Order: sequence, then structure tokens, then C-alpha cells
Amino acid sequence: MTAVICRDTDEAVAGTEDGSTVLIGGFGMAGMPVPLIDALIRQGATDLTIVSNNAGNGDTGLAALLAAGRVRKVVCSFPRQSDSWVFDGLYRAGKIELEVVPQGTLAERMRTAGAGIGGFWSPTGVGTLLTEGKETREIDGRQYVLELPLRGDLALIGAHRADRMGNLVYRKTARNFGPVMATAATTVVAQVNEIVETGQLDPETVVTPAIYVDKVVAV
Amino acid sequence: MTAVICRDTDEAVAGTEDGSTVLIGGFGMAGMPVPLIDALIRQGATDLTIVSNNAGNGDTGLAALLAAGRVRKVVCSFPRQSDSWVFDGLYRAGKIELEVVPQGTLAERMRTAGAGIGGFWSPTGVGTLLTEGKETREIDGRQYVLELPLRGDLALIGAHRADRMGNLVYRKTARNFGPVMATAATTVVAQVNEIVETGQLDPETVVTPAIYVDKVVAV
Amino acid sequence: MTAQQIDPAGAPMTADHPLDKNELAALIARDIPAGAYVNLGIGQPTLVAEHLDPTAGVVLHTENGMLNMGPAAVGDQIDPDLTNAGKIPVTELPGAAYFHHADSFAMMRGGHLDVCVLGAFQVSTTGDLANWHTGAPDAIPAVGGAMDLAIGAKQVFVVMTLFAKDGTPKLVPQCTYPLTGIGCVHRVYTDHAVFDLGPDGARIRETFGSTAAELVARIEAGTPARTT
Amino acid sequence: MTAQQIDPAGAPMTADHPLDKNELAALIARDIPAGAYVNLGIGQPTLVAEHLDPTAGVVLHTENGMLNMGPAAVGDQIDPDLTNAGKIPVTELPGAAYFHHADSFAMMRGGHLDVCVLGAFQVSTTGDLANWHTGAPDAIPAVGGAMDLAIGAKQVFVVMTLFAKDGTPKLVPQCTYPLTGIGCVHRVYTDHAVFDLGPDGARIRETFGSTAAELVARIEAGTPARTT
Repeated sequence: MTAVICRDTDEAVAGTEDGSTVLIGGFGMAGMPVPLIDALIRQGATDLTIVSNNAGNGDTGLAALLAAGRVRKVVCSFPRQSDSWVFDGLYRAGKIELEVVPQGTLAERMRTAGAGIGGFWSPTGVGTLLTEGKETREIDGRQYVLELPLRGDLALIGAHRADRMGNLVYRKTARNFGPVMATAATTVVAQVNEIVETGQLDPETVVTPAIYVDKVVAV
Repeated sequence: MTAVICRDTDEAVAGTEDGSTVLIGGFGMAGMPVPLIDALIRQGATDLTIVSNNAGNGDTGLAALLAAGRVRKVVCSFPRQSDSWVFDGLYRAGKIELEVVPQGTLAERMRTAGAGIGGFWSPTGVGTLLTEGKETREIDGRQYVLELPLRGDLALIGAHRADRMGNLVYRKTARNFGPVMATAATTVVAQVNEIVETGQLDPETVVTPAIYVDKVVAV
Repeated sequence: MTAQQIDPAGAPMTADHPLDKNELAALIARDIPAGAYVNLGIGQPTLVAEHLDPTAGVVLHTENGMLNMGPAAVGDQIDPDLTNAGKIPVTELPGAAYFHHADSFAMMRGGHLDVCVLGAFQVSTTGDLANWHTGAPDAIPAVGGAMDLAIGAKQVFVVMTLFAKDGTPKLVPQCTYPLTGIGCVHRVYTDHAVFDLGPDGARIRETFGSTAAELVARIEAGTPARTT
Repeated sequence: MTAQQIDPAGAPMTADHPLDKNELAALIARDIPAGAYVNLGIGQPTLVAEHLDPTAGVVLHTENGMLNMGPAAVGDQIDPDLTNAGKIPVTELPGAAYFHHADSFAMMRGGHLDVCVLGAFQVSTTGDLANWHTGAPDAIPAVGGAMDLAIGAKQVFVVMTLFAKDGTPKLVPQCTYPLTGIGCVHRVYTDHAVFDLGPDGARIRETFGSTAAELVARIEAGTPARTT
């Protein structure tokens, strides 16, 4: 159904349930939907599983969500950064679960979920700690490991511009995980810098078609 | 390596070997690289396997390649059309092999090849003639069939505009299989309506990055 | 076919005559929710587009890589680079988006379309679909996107005549034509009635020109005895 | 480590001193073919960019979704929406293209990059790579795109010091640190020598400040006896 244009970020994340899996876009701060995460903190949902490339930077956004004690588990490729002290503290204190997934596998598992595929045979991580216990097989002389879809109940993504239907365009490397996450969650919320009239975006340049977007909010 | 700008279509398809698997873009005539196919006919390679959505329309392009007796096998989703008389005749005469693949599986098998994935579990065609003999498994309560990568030695695609590096943009539904085939073949040849200077295409709107393109020719 | 497989209970007769193709298309259009993302396949289902309320914001998908497809192109609108899945020139509406085939079929396979409408040779009472191949020995098989659509859309509607030209029912206990998908059809719109299908069999929603009991009798009379 | 595992045969000494980081980066830059598509990882490998001949048309990929990445951004060029894989603000060159993460890693995993250059904790003589995790019990694991790059690029180059601070060689018969990929490294650039790796072990290409025989002796002296 066509996207709803929300009045504010609180309306955009209303109804998020405890125990949800939330896909959060961004790579570092580029494309990171900080205002939506702030709204999710206000909204109060807890016991969350967060899927994002990193595990929070500094004290804002995802780091603030972690600091507020709302997150049971983080699925990400790279938690450890110079400014990931909030995650590091929780992890060392045994207060948060961590699943480390190679970055490309993280992206592809979400694409797989969005594309209705049951799983894929990946050459990434074969023979490493990160695929221990996963099924392997040889195909055409090469070893692969079975990777399964990764779905979200909610995706929070940052885009550049939306039209009123919910079509999205991004800006530079802030595109990163947004288009993939938009395909992989039951409810997709996009924050954008600007909402334009339907017909104002060039149809050749739409990166995330409105079919994937449930709610849009300008920030 | 950066794309080569070819003088003409003959230069673009030079060196095609007998027995090659050739991916040919287009859906009906939209995006169909007829001038490149005409050059392939002149070039003379034979015993080809053609992967394309259809099996030729009328008497030109792919139909002419078939009529010239150069094709051993067609892999496609929809050979039978009102104007596919060339293919129909060869098929009924037992002079050409046919592998029918569901359209989405055709596209996804080529994406899989281009993405370095060993195979994927597809829900499409489970329990039908088109997946007979393929391995199946249940994942999360649903039945899937194993689909393997589909690679080409050569891809011939039609795009709208290229820059001199080989970045491509397409036009409307002529985009169809081009971007996927460009990832899945050893040598990728794009015919375009116009070649512009590098820097003239908006980096946000490039659909096929130059890394996938080997030769470009303006037609 | 047994009564358990087609349940006529309570189905009203809502028209006093069998529906023609346009009436059926209008009926389907009425049942498509406002704002839905819809694929109308090829052929007869595309008639539905002409009956959609333009203010309802239904968005049409065409599997060759477009959302917000507009009506057929005429005159100067015709552009060889802009066609629908039947290769017929079409137009684009505001809010359109183009994408490549792998993305288009990821959209279909991934369950993002709300409704698709397909034609059929046969449908089983439990929702199996046969619409790609007659099984005739000299037929050239051609599937296109039918199998992807059949298993991908949230709601799969079929539109067909209830009886073949020789009078045999096309809603059957078990398809005899090669299958397109298993248990994938949710609803069948026919000239004589609309059926909801599910794992427990068919239920008649409404009938046109016959009572439900008359229809069931006619279907049973035309159905060969089961060989199982 | 045995002579079969590191073959010094014929390797010339091409510098009279061990190379520093910039000299190594220049050496790697020299070995990257004109027009190649290259990913330079994070940290020390990114130094290579400063030594590429701007006229050679080498195209840099950054895994967060860009081709034709330019140099680090300074002053007004800094744009929070434009960073490299190390989250450092960068610039774009003419011919750039942006794409999402699944497409970026499809490009990597699919073997479309000609060269990637990575750092390492250890590399085995048969090309196993360990560069994501020290294995220390209190270390927080973090892999990023290292595993995808390791198995994806056509040529995987490692740049590292040949010896750890405690003097133990980092080119080893078998990695003791957790692996990033198996048999994936083609060449190792170190301060003391360049090695080609393959299923049959390492071959020294050139040395800096020592002879090949001296280096092999030093590596063997520092390598614990194999426990197999």
C-alpha cells in the first residue's frame, strides 16, 4: 500500500513492539537515521534485536539506544570502532549478545529475505570462525556455506528525498544498506531531507521504489 | 580494465569463439541489441548457446542468427510468440535445443553468477516440470529448489548512453536484462545511442558501473 | 468432485446472467484495495486496468521492470523502449520507477505485490494453478513470469471461464495440465461464480445466473471420476 | 618452515635497506596495472592511493558503495554522505558510480575487482589470510568486509611487516590467528621482501636489505617447530 507521510518521527515509529528485529541503515554516520532512532528511544520498545553494519558511534543514535538498555542482541559486521565505547562496555559486561556477520553476507542475507529466496551458497567465510556449524558444500569445485535470509520487523533508513508515494533517492555513499533493508522488513520507515510531489523524481533514478516503503518522514 | 570504445559493431564482437554462451539482452525488441547481433552473424561464430528472454521475433536480430544456423541451444523463458516462426520451425524440425527457465529464475541465475554465489534456493517452479530432477529442500516450512549460476562467455546488451569509461544508463523498460547480464559474462559488449565524456553522467544514476563493461559501441 | 471440495454454503446469486469479460474485469477491479500494488499478467487480466477507479491509487507493476505503469500508448506516445509484459507499448504515470529484471522478480518472488491476476487453463480446488502449458506433445513450452507471479504475490487471483469449450470444468479436483504452482491461487473469478480456494478446497462466494447448487451439480457432472 | 615452503631461488635484492610504509606503498602502486579496478581496504593499504600514477586510470572501489573514489576530502569538500570504508570523508572523481551494499559486495564476491590490498596479522605460505581477529579472549570480534574482499578479488595483495614486534615471522607455515580466508592471498609485500604465494608454498620475488637466503634463515629461526 502507498506510503504514509508522517507528521514527525514519533508517529513514524509508533507501534514498534518489544522483541522486534529492527534493521538500521547507515555505514558509520552516513545514512544513519539518528532522528528515527531517537524517536524509537522515546517510543520505548525494548528487548530489540538490531541489525546494522556497526554497533553505535559516540553517545548518540544507535549508541544511545544501546545505552538505554533496549537492545538484547546486535547483528553486525563491525562493532569495534574507536568510538564504540557504549557497545564495548555492554559487551564486556555480558549485557548484550553479538552476532558478527561478514559485511557482504549481512547485505546479501537481507536481499535474500526481500527477494523471497530460501538461502544461498556463499564462498565468504568458508573455513573461518564466522561460519562454524553452518552447512557447507562443494559446487563446481569451490567450497560454499549456506546462508539464510535475515528479515526485520521494522527497518529504519535514511534517504535523501522521497516523493509522496514513497519512492526514494539517496545521496552518495549514504545509500549503503538503505535499499537492501527496505526490501527485507515488514514495516519500512524512511527519514528524508525533503519530500517532493509525486512526479518530481525522475523514474529512471528511483533507487527504492515506493512499494517497499511504508512510512516517510522529513527531518 | 576500463572499457574499450569500438569503432563499429564488427570490432565489438570480434573474437567470439565457436561454442560460446552468449547472453543477449532485451525483452521483445526493447533493449534488444540488433546491430550487435547482426555483427555476430557477420563474425561467423557458430554452435552458440544463446541466453535471452525470448527466442527471436520476426526475421531480424536473434531470429536471423537462428536462421543462419549458428545456434545449438536457446535458454529462455518464453520462446513461443506470435512472430517467433524462425525458432518454432527449427524447434519442430529438431534442429535446436531448448531450455525453458522461469523468467525470474533466468534473471536471478545470472545475478548469482555475477555475484559469486554458488547457487540459491528458489520457491519458483517447485513441483513443476521445469524443476524436475532438481534438488529440493524445505526451509522454514516452505519448499525450495536449488538453482545454479548461469554464466556467459559474452554478453550483448543495449543501453541508452555510456561515458567513455563504460558507465551505462538505460531508458525505461529497455533496461530489463542488461544490468544483470553485464555482471554475468566474461566479455560484456554494450551498444548505446550515445557516448558522452566521462563526468557527464550523474554518478547517482549510473545503473551499470563501468567495471562490468568491456566494450562500448555507439549505434 | 465431492461436496467437501466445493462448498456452496450461503453463496448468493449476485447477477442474473453469466458475466462477460468486461463485467468480470470490473468485478475484480472492485475487489482490489485502494493503494494496492498489482500485476495484471498478460491477456485477459489486463482488462482489469480499464475498470480501476483512477482515484484509488492502485499501482500497476509490469514484470519487465516498472511500477506505476499507465494505459496503453497511442499515437505519439508510442515508445519502443516502454512496453508491458505483453510487449504492448504503454505509458508511465507520475511516481513511476524503472528497475532491472533481477530486481523486478525479487519484488515478485519476495511477496511485495499485493495482488496479481492471471489467466488459467485449470485451477484445482486447493489452489494449484496450470496456466503455462497445455501438455500437448507438439506444444512449444513457454513460461515467462507465470511461475514467479504464481508463487510470489500476496493474493493470486485467476480469471477464466468456468467451463472449457467442450463443457468440462476448469476448476478441478486435480490439474491434468502441467502445473505452474502448487496451492498458490487464492481466488478464481469465472463467468458463473467466484470461488475462494484453500487447503480444504473451494468455497463459492457469489454466483451469476445459476444457484450455487446448480453450479456444483454442473461441475460434478462434467468432472471425470477421480482415478485415485 | 622448510625450504620447500619458501623458495628463494633467484630472487634479487632490489633495495639495500628494508622499505618503509611509503616505499612499500609505492612498490604496490607500481605493480597495479593501468586501468585496474582496485580496493585498498582500510588503514595502511590506503597509502597506495597516494602513489598511483594519476594518468594510469586505476579506479578505486570502496565497499560502502562507490567506484572512482577520489582522494580524502579537505575543508569545504567534506561531505558526511561521502566517506570511504574507514569512514573517512573522501571525494568523487569523474566517472564515479554509487550503488548499494548488496550490489557492492556482489561486485566484490563475484570476482570483478582486479586487485585488492589488505593488511594482515599473519599469512600462510599457501595463502591463508588472518587479518580480522587476534583470537585474544577479550577481543571484540569485528570483520567488516575483510572476508568478502579476501575471497573475491582476482588478485589479493597483502601488505605487512615481515616480523611482529617480538621478532616472530608473520609469514607462517600455518596461521595461528583466526582465519579470514583460505588460500586466498596471491602476493605479500613486506618491508624485507615480496613473496608470491600458491598451493605449493611461497616464492621470494625480491628482497630489500637482506639476501633471500639470509631472510629464509631468519624466518626459519623465528618460526616455532611445526606441531604436525
